[in-house]
Amino acid sequence: MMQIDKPILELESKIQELKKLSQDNNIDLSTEIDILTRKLENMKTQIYENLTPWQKVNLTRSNDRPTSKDYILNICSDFIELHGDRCFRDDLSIIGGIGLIDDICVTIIGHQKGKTVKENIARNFGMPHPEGYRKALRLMKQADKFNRPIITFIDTPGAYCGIGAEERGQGEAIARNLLEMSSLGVPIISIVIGEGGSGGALALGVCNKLAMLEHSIYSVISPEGLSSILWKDVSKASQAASIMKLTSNDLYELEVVDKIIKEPLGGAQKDVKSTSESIKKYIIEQIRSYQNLTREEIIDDRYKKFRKIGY
Amino acid sequence: MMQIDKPILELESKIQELKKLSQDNNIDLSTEIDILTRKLENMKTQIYENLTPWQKVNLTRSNDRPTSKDYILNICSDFIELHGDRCFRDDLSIIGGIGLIDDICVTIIGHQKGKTVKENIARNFGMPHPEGYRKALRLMKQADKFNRPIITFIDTPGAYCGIGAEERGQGEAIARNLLEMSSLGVPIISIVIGEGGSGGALALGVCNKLAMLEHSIYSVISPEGLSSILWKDVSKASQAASIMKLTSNDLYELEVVDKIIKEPLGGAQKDVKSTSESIKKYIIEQIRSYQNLTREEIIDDRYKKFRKIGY
Amino acid sequence: MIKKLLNKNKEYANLSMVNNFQNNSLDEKFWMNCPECKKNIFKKDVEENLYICPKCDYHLKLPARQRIDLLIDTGTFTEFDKNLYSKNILNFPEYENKLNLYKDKTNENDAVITGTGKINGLNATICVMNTDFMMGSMGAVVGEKITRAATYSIENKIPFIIISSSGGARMQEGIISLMQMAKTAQELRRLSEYKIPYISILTDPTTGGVTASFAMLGDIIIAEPKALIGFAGPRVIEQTIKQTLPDGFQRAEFLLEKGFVDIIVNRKDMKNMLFRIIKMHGYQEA
Amino acid sequence: MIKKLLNKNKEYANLSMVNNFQNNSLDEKFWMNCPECKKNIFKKDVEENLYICPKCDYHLKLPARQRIDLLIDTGTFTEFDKNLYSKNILNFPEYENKLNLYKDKTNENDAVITGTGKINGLNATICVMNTDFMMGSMGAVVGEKITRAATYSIENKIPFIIISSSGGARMQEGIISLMQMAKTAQELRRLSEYKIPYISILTDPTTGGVTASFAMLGDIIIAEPKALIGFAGPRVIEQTIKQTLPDGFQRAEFLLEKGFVDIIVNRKDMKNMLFRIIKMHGYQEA
Ligand SMILES: [Zn+2]
Ligand SMILES: [Zn+2]
Repeated sequence: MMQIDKPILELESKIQELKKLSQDNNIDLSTEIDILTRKLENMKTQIYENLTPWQKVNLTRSNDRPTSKDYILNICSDFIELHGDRCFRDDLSIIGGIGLIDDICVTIIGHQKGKTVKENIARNFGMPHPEGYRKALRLMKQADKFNRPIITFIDTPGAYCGIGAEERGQGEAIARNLLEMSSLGVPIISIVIGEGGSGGALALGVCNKLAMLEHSIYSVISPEGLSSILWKDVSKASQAASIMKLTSNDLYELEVVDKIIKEPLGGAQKDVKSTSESIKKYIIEQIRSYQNLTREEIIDDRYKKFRKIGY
Repeated sequence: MMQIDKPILELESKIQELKKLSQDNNIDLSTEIDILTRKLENMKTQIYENLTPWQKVNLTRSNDRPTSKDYILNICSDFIELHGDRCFRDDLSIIGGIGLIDDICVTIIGHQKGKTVKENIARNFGMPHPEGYRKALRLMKQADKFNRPIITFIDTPGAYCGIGAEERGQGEAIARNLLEMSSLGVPIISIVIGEGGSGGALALGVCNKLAMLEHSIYSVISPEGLSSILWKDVSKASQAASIMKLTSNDLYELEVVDKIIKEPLGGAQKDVKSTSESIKKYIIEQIRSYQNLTREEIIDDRYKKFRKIGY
Repeated sequence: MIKKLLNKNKEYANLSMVNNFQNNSLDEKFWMNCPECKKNIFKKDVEENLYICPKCDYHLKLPARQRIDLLIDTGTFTEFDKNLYSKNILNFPEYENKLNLYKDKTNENDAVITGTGKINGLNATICVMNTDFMMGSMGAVVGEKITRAATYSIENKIPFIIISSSGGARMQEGIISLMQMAKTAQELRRLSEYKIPYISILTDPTTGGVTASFAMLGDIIIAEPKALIGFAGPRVIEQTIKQTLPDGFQRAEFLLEKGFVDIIVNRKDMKNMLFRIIKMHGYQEA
Repeated sequence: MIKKLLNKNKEYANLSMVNNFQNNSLDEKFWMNCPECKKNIFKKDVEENLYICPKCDYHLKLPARQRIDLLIDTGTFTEFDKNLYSKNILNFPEYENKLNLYKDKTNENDAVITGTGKINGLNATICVMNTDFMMGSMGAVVGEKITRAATYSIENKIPFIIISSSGGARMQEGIISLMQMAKTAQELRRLSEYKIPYISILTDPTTGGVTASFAMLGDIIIAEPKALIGFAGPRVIEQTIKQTLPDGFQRAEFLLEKGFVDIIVNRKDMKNMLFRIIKMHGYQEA
């Protein structure tokens, strides 16, 4: 983020200086200030509409990027978080519960990153263990039972790699979600809000409609992972990002993503409320569009979406 | 067991002595031997048809009591053991798999005790952890999917009491089985073959038909447990056993058990093959009787069985 | 007055109270000792505070009838099956006497109160277990009343709530008591097939056959803070494993962490939480 | 001859062979080193032994076509979709070259062979992954062929079998490759709704996106002894946690203990096991 913002921040502080100078010494610098302000706006547009894939990767990973919880609290008039997989543990790297969006009862589930180091340790940096996916599945089946649409927010570097995760069946947990999600008779709307990292992202992403926030990314492997496989060199991640087609535009062109949700200039963190509004609008539209479909039609719609990808 | 068998064993050895004496010294003792042999038979009948509840408790707990595996191998022409709960661990205190009884494909699940100390440690003395019940449930749902009747063998002192068992939700696992078993559209035939200990037994026992081997027991608490609650004294377990109505006859009178399967004189361990034959015959009869019922009728039959107990 | 004094000059007042208590054996009718913070608390304060310790927020036992008053709108509660009595099916020694003793003591006929009423205007069926009656143990009457209440919820399409607190199965009813676990669980399966929400509320203590049946089967499981919830009781476990159990073991917070409880809710917020949940399941004032 | 010698005077022969091998750089065409017992083994012996080490029973990689010969009755195999070719959808650098290289090397068009045939007379659909082709990675062709094979099983009501071995998703196909996990999983959901048994056989190595989709979704999951099976590869885990992994971690036996594998079956018994399972699901010779 630092790098992306740097010229903008420099120009902003220059304008502030001029304003102060003008005030303190009572000289008219309004023309200069106007010119620079316009220049600033252009620069912002220029920069944020032309972010490189690698810049987007960094943007989605920055600490001020809004998380699932931020959107949930902005979108829902009431939300009750529910916990646990009824088997081993409550995994805090996934948040889930029931909520009201306008007057629609929904189940919302999302990867949950932290914003501080402490929070991130508790949330395991948004990298779920198998029990996280099992909690998600439990809540999704509950949604299906009570005929509630399901909203999922995708934002994870990936499923966690570690001894416990393997012992408790990371592969099985992800696979199970893919299969079970495909059998749910309620619409599933997924929105990639940050990092969509591999199978750990897809485990919440077998949906009827997939949207991505403009600057978010979604990929089969991390740029670092690809770079280390291709060139045995993690430092070439930025180069890897540029060839792997991970931006919302790339995925839209590949017909994997149904909708790109615009972010405010400078990214979602500059205006969580307006970003939430855009997300909410999209969710409500989509839920409405599935309102008159039968369970079988909803399942079939989801089936067709994935059936056609790739061949 | 020692105590129950003692007079029988003494008499048996006396008869052997006489036989040897007769042979070695070439004297005719056939009358005496005949009398004693008849006496032995009477004694056996006398003892085994009048076992006290506490003697039955000990009989079911003795190391030579046949286990689930013994019956499975005798009953099935082919059996494939399946493993694991797909979540945490394969619990060896429960055995399960698919098998052929004559030409009927069934799923068989049972508590599994060991016969040696080593085996018993691996099998945790037939006391399951939550993952054991979850394995059982997985196999039962699989049976339901493929429309296979389910046979369960009940033989446990109870669900295991320990830190891990509580951490991983012993109560939840048992409760879940009770609920899910009640929804399966295939007949479930349960047979108490030894100790039916409390909720840990019932978690495999929500069935359409419940049979008990003649000398097996089934109770809400162990005699030791009851004795320690009632009289703060574990040593009065035999007295507790006598008031708690835990024998197959008691449960038959209470209309909890549908059938008592006779054991050979001296108990099942004296003739595993013939006991297995009796069990097999009962299973086949019962499966046949459900053959023409719909899934809903089978579920309803099971519902009514438990609905009427107690009030 | 005393309450105010305690609040204002906390440390001082406390000390003197403890002294008073120990030296003069102050009437136990008025004072009690909080099992959590060990402080002496004025019984009346506790009662006025929904039996929550005013010093440490510990949730003491709330009498079953008061639980109904707390959760159900005044004047809307209709009780079911008040006159179902336990029978001594097994001829268990002393059982009738024991039942009569508890009937006299509690003025209830068994260990659960069931009925229907409104929660901020929304209909619900509610079952409240009563540990004052034979430790809240489940025999045929408890099983039957809970089953019938669930059936009522199915027939009337209204949410189902159980507030559990129990020592487990009732040993005096032997196998019949064990079978109530299956009986209630299968009625909950029917409830679930009819897509009626079931909210299970776990209070201190919920153990044994109740934990291993309906208590753990809620679509949503709520616990009161620090409630002891387990299959085996802590003393039995300690005897089995010959170790002392870690602090907080089997408490509500532990179960939340282990994934078996959805939400821990303070007693004071419980009614509102039920209301929000029921509302989110699409129910409206009738 | 040499084989017999080795068997008869094992220790002696071994030692001299090792010496030969090291000193004279004996032709590697004929000899190989068992990755498990580290002994030198005669390649021909290994091949004749279904690629199982004759010294320690370790299961080496069995070439995909030979897997079909092993499991399917001679002359009954009909292959599906042999001519499905991967495309470079992302314009990924060097991908076409790589594909061509592997096509030439393996004489296959992609990393899975699918088809139908008989197992001791019983019909089945079978998919065999091929690690010789780009590490058995799953791209659009693998996903599509497996999906179509599952559809064939649904339409013809015959059991479905996948023998997995894979490095995971094919990164050169990016998000398209990731989506094959969902595509295959949802076809398996359909298979499951039609109550058709799916047997998943895991062989060394089964990792990544394949483990996290169809490999773990079998009604019955079989593994070959000691096969490495995991989501993350062991090297990635070691880098993440900065520890070495315990012996046997992620091996078939470990997964059996952890509850994720039903049965471990020796390659030599595999066909018979499949036959028994299919038969127990009520299928008969057609
Ligand atoms: Zn207190
Ligand atoms: Zn070897």
